Amino acid sequence: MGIPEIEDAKCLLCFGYNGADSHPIVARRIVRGRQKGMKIICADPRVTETARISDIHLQLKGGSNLALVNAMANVIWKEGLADEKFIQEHTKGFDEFLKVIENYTPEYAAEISQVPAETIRQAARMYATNKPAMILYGMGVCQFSQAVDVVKGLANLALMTGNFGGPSMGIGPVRGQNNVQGACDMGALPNSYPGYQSVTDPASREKFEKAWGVPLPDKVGCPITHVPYRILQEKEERKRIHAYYIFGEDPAQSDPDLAEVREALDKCDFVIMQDIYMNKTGLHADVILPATAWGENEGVYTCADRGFQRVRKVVEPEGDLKPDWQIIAEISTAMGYPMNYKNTEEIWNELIDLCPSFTGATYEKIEKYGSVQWPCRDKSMEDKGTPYLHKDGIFATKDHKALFYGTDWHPPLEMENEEYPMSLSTVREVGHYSVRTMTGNCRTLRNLEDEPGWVQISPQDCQKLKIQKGELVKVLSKRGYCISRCLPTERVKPGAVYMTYQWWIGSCNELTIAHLDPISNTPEYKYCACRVEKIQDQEWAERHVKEMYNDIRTQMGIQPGKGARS
Amino acid sequence: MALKQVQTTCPYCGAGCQIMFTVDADANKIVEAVPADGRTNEGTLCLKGHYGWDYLNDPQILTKRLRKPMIRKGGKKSPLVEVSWDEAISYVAEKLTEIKGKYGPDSIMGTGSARGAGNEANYLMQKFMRACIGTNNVDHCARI
Amino acid sequence: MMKKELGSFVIGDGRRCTGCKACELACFMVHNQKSNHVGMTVGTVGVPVVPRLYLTRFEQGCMPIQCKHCEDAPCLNVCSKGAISRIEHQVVVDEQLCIGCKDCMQACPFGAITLLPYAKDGCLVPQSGSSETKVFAAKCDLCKDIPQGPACVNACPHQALRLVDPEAEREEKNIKAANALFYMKNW
Amino acid sequence: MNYFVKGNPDLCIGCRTCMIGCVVVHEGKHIFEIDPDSYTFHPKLHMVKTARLSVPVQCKHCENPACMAACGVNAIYQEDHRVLIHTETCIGCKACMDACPFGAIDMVTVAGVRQKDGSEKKVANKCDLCQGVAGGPACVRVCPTQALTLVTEEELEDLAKRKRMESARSTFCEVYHCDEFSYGGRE
Repeated sequence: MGIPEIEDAKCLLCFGYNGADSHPIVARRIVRGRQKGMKIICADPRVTETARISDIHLQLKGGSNLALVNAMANVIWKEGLADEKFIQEHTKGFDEFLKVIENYTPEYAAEISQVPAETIRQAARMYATNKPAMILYGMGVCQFSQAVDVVKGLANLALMTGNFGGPSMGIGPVRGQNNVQGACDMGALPNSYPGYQSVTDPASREKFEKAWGVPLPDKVGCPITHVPYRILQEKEERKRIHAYYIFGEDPAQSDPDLAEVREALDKCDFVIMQDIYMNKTGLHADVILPATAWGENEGVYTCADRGFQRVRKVVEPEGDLKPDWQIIAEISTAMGYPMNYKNTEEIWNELIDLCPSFTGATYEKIEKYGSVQWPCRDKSMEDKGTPYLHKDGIFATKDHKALFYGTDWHPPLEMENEEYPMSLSTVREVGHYSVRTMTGNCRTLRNLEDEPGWVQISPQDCQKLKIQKGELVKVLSKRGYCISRCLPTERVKPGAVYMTYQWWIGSCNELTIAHLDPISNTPEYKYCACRVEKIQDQEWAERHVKEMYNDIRTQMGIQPGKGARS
Repeated sequence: MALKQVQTTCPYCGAGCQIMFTVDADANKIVEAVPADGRTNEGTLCLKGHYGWDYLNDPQILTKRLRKPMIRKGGKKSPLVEVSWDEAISYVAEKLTEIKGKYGPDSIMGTGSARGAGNEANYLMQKFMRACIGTNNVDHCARI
Repeated sequence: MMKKELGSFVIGDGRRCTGCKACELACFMVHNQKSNHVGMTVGTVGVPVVPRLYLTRFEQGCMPIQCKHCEDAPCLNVCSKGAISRIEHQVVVDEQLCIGCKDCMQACPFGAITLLPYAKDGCLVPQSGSSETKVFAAKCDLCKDIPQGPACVNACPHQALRLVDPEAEREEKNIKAANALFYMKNW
Repeated sequence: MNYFVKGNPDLCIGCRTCMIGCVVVHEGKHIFEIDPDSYTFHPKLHMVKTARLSVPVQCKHCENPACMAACGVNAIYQEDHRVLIHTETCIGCKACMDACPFGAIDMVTVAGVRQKDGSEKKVANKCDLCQGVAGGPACVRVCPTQALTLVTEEELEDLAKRKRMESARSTFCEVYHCDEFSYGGRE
């Protein structure tokens, strides 16, 4: 499926995905779909822009995703709305799946999710009876300790209603960052080579060993979220991380439980940072390698719907910079593994020949068509790529059948308690990107939203805490605290607060928990226990925030008085 | 003033919008950014696409653009010192070789980047970790 | 974060005002008591009854007029002595500094400033080197020292006066306008 | 008739691209090269978000503008199908802000200019329909979901006409049970 097709679906199930804040141009398709009469079901604990225009808003309690999804499957089956022909012809494991969802009556799920049973029924009916139906999901699914199970649960819904393999159907993760899809495609993953070829598969390994001329390790590597543990707590000397080569990331801002991350970076023997701007991680790095930025180099990105697109040099880089690929190649050469490339196209040509799904996507073709969605297997200009995976219900498994996979719901790890009676979830700020080293340095975006950000909180809670709009408040968890501004909004339910993670002062990752999904290793950014406190002396707080901001900016190399006010 | 036009993909979010830049090549400066007719964006852009490019001229608002390689010569917490690329590259190569020799390849972790760097750099990064270092310890921020 | 902080002001409503002058009297009493420490009743006051807002009669009716605490205040900008300044968003006259030059009176487009005799402890204060009474530019100060807020607003029997928090009211009106757009969306 | 820009809450996603677009067009292209604190960031439209509504609200360019009537210094005038503020004349008295029922006017600081006592100078700020800008209102042009439209006299008339037609047709067809064919036949 592709982004343009969204608007032609009859029904859209938008699950834990807030397009308006994370991908406005995808949200545009949802709005257009709505104008064309598309039914919208939105599952989100907040009234998002999509929830606002939806037919059914499943305003579930955070952390109850799987209970709700399983209950929808339960209704679809019990009410005879499943596509039995599709299930028989294209899937396996349905009977085992039925045993799991049996218990998830809408009434049972209603207790867990706080969504009325009747609303769950209506949503299930709406999804099952309006074909083609599409599912979009985002970080509201992925950033829980029970993430992969929910993705599979959503896939179950699409499978049991036969919503696979055609236009405007299926299930789509909308990847957060511009090139998450690309980094995965390129094998920047501990378990797979480029093109999703497993490192544990001997045939794949042999292919890459031959191409690269060296023997390759056969064990799955360390996921990024295990790094603090592997530095701080790993007992085995040879498994402990002693060197960390950080390339285009800022773990000291973006990762959960920042206190722990900082400790890990300081304990790690050798930290290399390769980036375009000074950032929080840079404060702990032993070596800093300056790279050219987007706009100063060439390459290919993969967008959320698997489309390869070119990025081009817009301006010449100023200063003593090198493109990222060149820095890596030079280090490798200096370490005795020569890498000699003249440009990105040479690298691209090497890699597409190693990945059957990408082989046909030459620079020439991407230039000509603007965007090529993989799989694109043939170099001839006729192969323009593939808009739909699993075309006509043919799946990428050995017997071309999809597998139903049912699991039971479990609650998030850290529930509200007496000391920390509210739940915190991290969300996105539309005008800022990631840790904001780019957008925070863009004049108008900085002027639209700046430190210390907002904590979204219900008017009822504000009343209880005697805090008002714009007031600085303290938000605390077991792991740390930060200061942010109060934003009362009726779009959130009492008991839950929401913060965005790019601020230095309002840095909510000081609070978040490094509890991971067992399969995807994604942290539970969407749920931890917290407390909001009123700050009596607002004048002091305003001053304090200003001082802190200036202080960090100075650490980042900005001379006092230069550039922006805080 | 020599004006040229360059079309490229927006660096923010996975929507993959196309932007058309007008550049003053002599001054090495962006003059204007307008939405281009890409497959996904059809001539529209959000605020980041429209107004998210002026960080390129290093306005020193939030943080400073990195311009030279730097090394903390006196170990952790010591100040960063600007060095030449040759020195930086050989320093990194030596340290990594030393650590690999002492603790084995699995004691080294590398990241890809889901952001500006692009696919080719990510490919080289994982190739470097796997072929040169000899570990599968490579990952990126998809989880984050 | 951009912060917009504006001076509040009191505004009269000509549709409700009956011209009873309760506002003027309340204004005078409050200020007199505060700065002059004289008795409550008018008869005991040794200074003329001059308020800081003005019940104004015009062709169609009447309403009180007073200072709007302008954000680019002509009175403040014209004062040569620096006797007018902005304190916590409000335009404030330093009565002691004022020399009575009348520039502010002429600059104010609303006629909201007038000269008042300067009194202390119930007695008029003479000018230095003269037997004439010292005067100063007087205008609405929103009864800043009184916890229950502007006396005129509280005194009006017809609710014809209102203390305006401009930014808060603007936001409220924005929401009403947005709600109205909901009904116009199909147009 | 005056023109105006109208937001549609069904299309708006609350992203505020319009607000930046507004500032950029009024400040000029050099905005991307200068110190971000050397200019003021004051969009002339306001994003309103309530429990169930997101939509930008801006000046309706009324035919009998209440703001214009309320202005004590004649700083508000009509010209070229729009209501405009002459900011040099404006003294920031907030009367227009109080008069506008939509909350479309706010008071904003003027960069680099201070009042005599050093406090910030603020003047009225509102939509001017991007007067003098080629291509018309920037907010309309940059909105990624086409949630904003410039409404002209012709358009408003056309819409009303179309609505009257529809209303007549549906009354005829549904109330009197005649189909469209017989409608043509009876002529």
